[in-house]
Amino acid sequence: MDILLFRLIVLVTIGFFLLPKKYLYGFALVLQLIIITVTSLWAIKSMSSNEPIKIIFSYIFHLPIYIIIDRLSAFFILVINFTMLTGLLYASGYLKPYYAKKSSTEIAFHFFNYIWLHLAMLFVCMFRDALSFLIAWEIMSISSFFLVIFESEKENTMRTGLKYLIQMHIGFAFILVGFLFSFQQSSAAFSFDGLSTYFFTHRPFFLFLLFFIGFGIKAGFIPLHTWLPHAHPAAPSHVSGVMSGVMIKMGIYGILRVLTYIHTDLIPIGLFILSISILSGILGVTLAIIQHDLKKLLAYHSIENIGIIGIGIGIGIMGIALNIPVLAVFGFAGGILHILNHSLFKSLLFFAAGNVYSQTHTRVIDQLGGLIKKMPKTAFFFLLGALAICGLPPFNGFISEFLIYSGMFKSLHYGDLQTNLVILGSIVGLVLIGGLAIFCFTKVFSVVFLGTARNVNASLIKEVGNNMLLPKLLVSVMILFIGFLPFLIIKPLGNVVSIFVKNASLLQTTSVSLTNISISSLAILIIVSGLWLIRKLVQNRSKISYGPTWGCAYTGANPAVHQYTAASFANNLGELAGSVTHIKKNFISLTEEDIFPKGQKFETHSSDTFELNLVKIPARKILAFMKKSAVFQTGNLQHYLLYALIFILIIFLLSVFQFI
Amino acid sequence: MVLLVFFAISIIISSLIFLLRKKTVNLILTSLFVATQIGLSAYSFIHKGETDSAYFTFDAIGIILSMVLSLLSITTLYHSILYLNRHTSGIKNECIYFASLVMLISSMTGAYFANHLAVMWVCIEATTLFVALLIFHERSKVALEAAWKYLYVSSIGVTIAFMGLLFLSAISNAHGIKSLDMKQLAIIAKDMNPIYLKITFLLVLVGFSAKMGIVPLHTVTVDAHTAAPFPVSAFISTTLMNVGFLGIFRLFTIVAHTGIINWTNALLIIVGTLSIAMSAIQLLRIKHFKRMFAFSSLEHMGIIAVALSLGKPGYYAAILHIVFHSFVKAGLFYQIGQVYNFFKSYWISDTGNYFKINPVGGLVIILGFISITAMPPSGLFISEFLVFKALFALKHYALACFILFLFTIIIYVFGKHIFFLLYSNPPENKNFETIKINRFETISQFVLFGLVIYLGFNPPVFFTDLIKSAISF
Amino acid sequence: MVSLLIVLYGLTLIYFALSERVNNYVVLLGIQGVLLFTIAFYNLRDINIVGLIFILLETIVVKTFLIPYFLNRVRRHNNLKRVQEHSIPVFYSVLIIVLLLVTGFVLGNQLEVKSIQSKFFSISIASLLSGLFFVIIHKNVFSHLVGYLIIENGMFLLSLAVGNEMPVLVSLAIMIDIFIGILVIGIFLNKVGDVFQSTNIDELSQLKN
Amino acid sequence: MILTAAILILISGLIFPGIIGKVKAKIVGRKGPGFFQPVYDIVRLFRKGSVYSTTTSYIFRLSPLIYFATIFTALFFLPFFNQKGVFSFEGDFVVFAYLFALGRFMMIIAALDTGSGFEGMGANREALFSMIVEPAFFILMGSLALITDHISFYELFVNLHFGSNLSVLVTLIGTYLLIQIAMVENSRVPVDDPKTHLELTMIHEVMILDYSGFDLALIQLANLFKFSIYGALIANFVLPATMPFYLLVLGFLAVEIVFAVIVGLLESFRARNKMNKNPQWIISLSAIAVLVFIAVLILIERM
Repeated sequence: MDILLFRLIVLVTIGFFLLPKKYLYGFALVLQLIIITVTSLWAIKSMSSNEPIKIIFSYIFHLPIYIIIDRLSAFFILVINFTMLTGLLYASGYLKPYYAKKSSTEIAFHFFNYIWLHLAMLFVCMFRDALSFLIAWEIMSISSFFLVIFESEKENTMRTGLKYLIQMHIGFAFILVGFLFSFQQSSAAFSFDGLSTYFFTHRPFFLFLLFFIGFGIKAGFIPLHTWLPHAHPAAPSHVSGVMSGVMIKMGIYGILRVLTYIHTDLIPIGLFILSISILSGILGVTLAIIQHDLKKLLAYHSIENIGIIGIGIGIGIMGIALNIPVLAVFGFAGGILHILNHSLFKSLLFFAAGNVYSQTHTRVIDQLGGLIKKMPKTAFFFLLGALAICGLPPFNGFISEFLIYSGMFKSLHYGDLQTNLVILGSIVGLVLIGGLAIFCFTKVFSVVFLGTARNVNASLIKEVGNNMLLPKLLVSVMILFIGFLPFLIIKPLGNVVSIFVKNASLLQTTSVSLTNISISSLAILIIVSGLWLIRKLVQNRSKISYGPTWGCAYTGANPAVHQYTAASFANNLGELAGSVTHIKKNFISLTEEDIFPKGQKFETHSSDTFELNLVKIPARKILAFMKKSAVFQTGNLQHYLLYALIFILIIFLLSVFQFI
Repeated sequence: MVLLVFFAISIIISSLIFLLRKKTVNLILTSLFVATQIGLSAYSFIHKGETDSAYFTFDAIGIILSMVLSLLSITTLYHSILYLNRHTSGIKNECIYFASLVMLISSMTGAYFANHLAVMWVCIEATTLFVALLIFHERSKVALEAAWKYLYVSSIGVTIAFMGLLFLSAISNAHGIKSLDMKQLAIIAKDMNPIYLKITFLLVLVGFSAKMGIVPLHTVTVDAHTAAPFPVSAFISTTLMNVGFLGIFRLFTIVAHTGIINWTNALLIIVGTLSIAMSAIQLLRIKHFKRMFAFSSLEHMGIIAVALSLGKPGYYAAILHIVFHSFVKAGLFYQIGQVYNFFKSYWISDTGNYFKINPVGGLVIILGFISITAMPPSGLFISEFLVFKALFALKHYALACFILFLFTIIIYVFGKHIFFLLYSNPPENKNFETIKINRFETISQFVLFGLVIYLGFNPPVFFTDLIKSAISF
Repeated sequence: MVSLLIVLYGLTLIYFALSERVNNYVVLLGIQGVLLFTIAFYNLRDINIVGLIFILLETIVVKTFLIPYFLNRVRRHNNLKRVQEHSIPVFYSVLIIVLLLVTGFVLGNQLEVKSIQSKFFSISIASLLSGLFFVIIHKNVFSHLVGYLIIENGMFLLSLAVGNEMPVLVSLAIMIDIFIGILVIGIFLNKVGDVFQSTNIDELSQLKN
Repeated sequence: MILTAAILILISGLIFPGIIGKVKAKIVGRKGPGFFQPVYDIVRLFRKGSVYSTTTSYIFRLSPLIYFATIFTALFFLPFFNQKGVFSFEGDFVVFAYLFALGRFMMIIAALDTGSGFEGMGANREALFSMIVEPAFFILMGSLALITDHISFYELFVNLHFGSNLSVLVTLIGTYLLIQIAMVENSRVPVDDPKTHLELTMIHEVMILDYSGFDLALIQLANLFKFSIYGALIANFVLPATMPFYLLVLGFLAVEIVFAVIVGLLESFRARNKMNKNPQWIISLSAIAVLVFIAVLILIERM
């Protein structure tokens, strides 16, 4: 029954192109709700049972394609469903202005792709057979591509989208090669399950590397991340929200799925994941700090969080490899929980950024400011997201990081020297990431929402409607739930972890800590509110006066100009990390003799060194070379015949000399 | 007798068209002829494997290609009518157009079913002649140049191929086979001197490369696409290329079981890879939509050539691919014809913002882009996937990766131009409101693309059986 | 005797490379027609009458009279006196033609095909190659037509080489080929002359990239 | 009983600044204010009215409360030698550190809320320096965990059993490290000088320029407790937990006082770093922490 419904939905999506404009959104919502109910029911069922669910979905070449949902898939399905739902709810408000501009076909196409992105991601989690998986994977890329280029009228959107498509295709090619290679080497089934045969008989690292690159491009590990900081800003905010929230997690899903089949020499793999994740984490957040574009900054933070997830998975793998259960369990638990957490607060942040953009029509951080007075609700949600993404208690980001930390600290005692040093490195990495995240988000929150307005059209800005705040509310509830009652999610988390580690019951040991954490968080809450009351009482008796900010005896200060900017905030860190950030400053420095200097202009640009040296320059070189070599269509008939002659000659020679 | 009757009918109809000079008559007669052709395909499917009028056999590959031809001749007829309504070119030219269209279709049908190399060759020569007339339809300088080049180079190519065939017959004479009947040749091929077979195959490959549109003589086919009316371009890069493919395939089936098969495979791989590479690099300079599609045909024919060198799974993929490519490419050409109505130009730089101007057409273009670049859910994805599977099975890792790289380049170029057409800012001083395109004109394209998806994922049994029997040689 | 004729044929090929006057080409083609007829005649004494008629038709009627006559019309129609300068000096082109002849014969020797008199095979290969070469070095559409005909003649020689019992179909095919070559290409050539006011190939290079 | 640590910390926190002030005064030869002068000031501030900048928002009002709350809660995480703290669980020191971070976050955005360039500068430095100092603390805790195979304050300190002379080294470096971290975290010399009068060179003081009355009082109180919390850490670190209770109480207070005196001495005899020298100086702390880690590795025969 449910499966029939599901198949039906897949066909019904065509209906978008037949409906008039005003019904499109409702149609999309209905479809999505059906999808969500069906798949979530499956997911919950398989979460509770030990056996994965197995349903025939359809046939290719008259061979059945199975929907197989084990706990890992179930977890991802639930995450996808929630975030995609909030995304669509947010779209209802966010897309309003576009209804006037866009033709009904365009809107229909947008929703069509949105639904298909949702379906494709679900399929990615549900298919094990390689061919159908690859198809789902590519459909996911294509639909998300069309979502990204929704605002194609803006310049660069198209180019960005194309870059995105190409890089996704390269990733796809790597995965394809990976599957085909393993299939050729170990003539097992052409599916994920077939990989296990290969991994038993061969050294896994090479194949794993292929898959890691393929999936890593989607996930955005540095240095495979180069599409990410461009695609997210280009996309409309609800899309960036879901892309950053769940779509890049599909890469993580792929890696996890592959890892479930690897049981031999895991140490190099673990080290590899760990090192690249720490790199992504630290560099991602460092690059985020120096960005001027709000959504680009958030995009770099996705890279950072992927890094954190990777650290969790990496130490988990190390734990399995070195047979330190505590490390394995807590590593995987933290990593997997962080997948959920990141999907929550990142979508929240992107939606909030979308509110800002929809009101101010700019994403340049240094042109914003003082928005908290105009849009307090948005500011509140953004602050919530910021605190969560910085991994501060009592919010969900902290819980996952805490799990990773406790795993690492606990296992310090067991490992040998090398292990200890690796763990130490990861600890330092994680700590630095946390600190940098705080640095970054204090900056961005303050500059965007606090202080005084910098841009001119501040008067037009007002708080967005409730339909754009409701989805944020949903997400925030989830964030606070995980943050304040973490011990409730330990059990389901343990179920997911048990896919990788046998004795996931170790996870239960931490529930006492989590209980304590929630108590202390509660204590903070109580203290704060208590103090608030006390202050009210005290201040009722004493007098309160208001005035301008104390300018340190400099009264000529114009707050809009003299307040601290994002660029200057990022400056000192940018200098520390000069090698990766490449900040270029354009200005004329004052000389001795201009005592009364003229008006000066100062601007900074930063470029991503990896993108520059690993993608841009090589690609440009290759294309230039190929273009130069394209001289064969001369338009001259003689040449055309000459080709034939030369070809015959060459083949003749090759045959004579036994080359072919 | 059936085919002879068919030829007779076609000749009568075309001459009638040529003589009567009436629009309505043209339509009626041509549709009548197309109906006959479809009937022939049906007949051939029913009488599968039978030999007809001595020199023709209804074998599987012929049936498949003839069915493709039937389907495409319906759509092409429809779009030719639209085309001629929009580009008035005088009743005389129209009559020549329809007459030569009829003859082209019939000669292609003949080429598909011929079981005798010489007969097949004659039919192929005939297609060259008639398609040249069609290319010249617009009577412009460019059209003339294209027609001249196509006619000249492919006649020389065909001549070279014919020398190959003569050579084959010469050696077959040595084995006491007097005719060029393919079955008999296939039987004695094992005993022939490999060097002669190699020479034959090389000459035939080079000769028919002009028709199939692969390296080395691919160049003129590309030019032909540029100048021809778009329904004709649709024909050239689909059914006509299939003719060229068949020419090579027939000979391949003869040498398939001889000692030179490895040499042949190597040759095919070289040709195929060169074709793909050629299309990739030339695409980087492309400025004209029809040339872009022409080069993509070159790419796909290259894939087919590679596939042909990969043993049974490869053959399967090749035939699957040629069918799907025919449908997709035809659909794209019909749509680009529609694009022309808006921008009055095939040059990429003159177009833009098509998705807003004509949303339905935009959808077609998007679907076509996904299909032609072999992204799922296109059926071409399946066939290319099978090709790669076969490549890996034969341990051609480097080759496979190289081809994947070239595909990436091609996708990049296609994306760049297609999305320029769809989304870039509209060209100045044009008002598109006046033009109203009937939505039903796009149905043919949706049908074709949909067919590709359907056949790719859930092929009906008779289709797979046909392919299986086609590759069982 | 036959060998002598073949050598003569080879000489005509060389002379093609030498001459620059268009009407020489026409004459040379006529001569080749005659040579082909005699070769065929010597070669196929014991052939049935139908085949003989065919050969006669092809060589004498078509190749010796029809084609030169037709070519002359085309030539006058486009008032061609002498072709534009070759893209490479005559001296070298002669050398290359000789080289091609040698190649042909060496090839013929290398693989002695039973039932193919290797000299026919060699000369036909040589003719094919030199025909292609002729096309490649000439910038004039008319000379391209001539080159095409040279290749045709080579093909005819090969068909002789195939042996006495030449299937009727083959000769039919050759007829069609020649028909195409002359009529259609000729017609198009005239068109080219009319439209472009010149038969120089450089006019015909709009389609590129 | 479990409140012992908390109570003692509160007490010592109240006397802390007095001691520092006295020491500094004595060294420069002044008489100096009374021990409880700072406390009086705070109490007076509580009663005073307050001035709010018109630029500020509810963030500005909220931050001091959260800042105080975090530190006040953090202080219940500390054990009293052989007695657990109120919150004692595996990984509590992670929460402890992150509570500080939360408070810091709020103070930074509060400073930026005023839209004053000076406060922004201070906030910026605060963010950077605290970010860099964080690893040192974690590495130190890591090395303790490595020795004791426990990851909560209580068990860490209880199970610290130093025998060899190498362990003495570890203790010494650890103590030094804790003191320095405390100096940075509380923004004292050499990173920052609370007594400076130039806003451009301040860090913490400049952040709270716009606070007044109740809020300012809260912040300063919180600072006092923060200091004594570090003192408590050091105490737990250096004193063996095997002594009887009353001795421990005395020892605890003694350590706090000694700590305060040390701070006073340092502040009197040591110059403030150049602002742009601070990062490398702070990073050096992490380096030293790594040294401790390695020493521990040697200690437990991993090397």
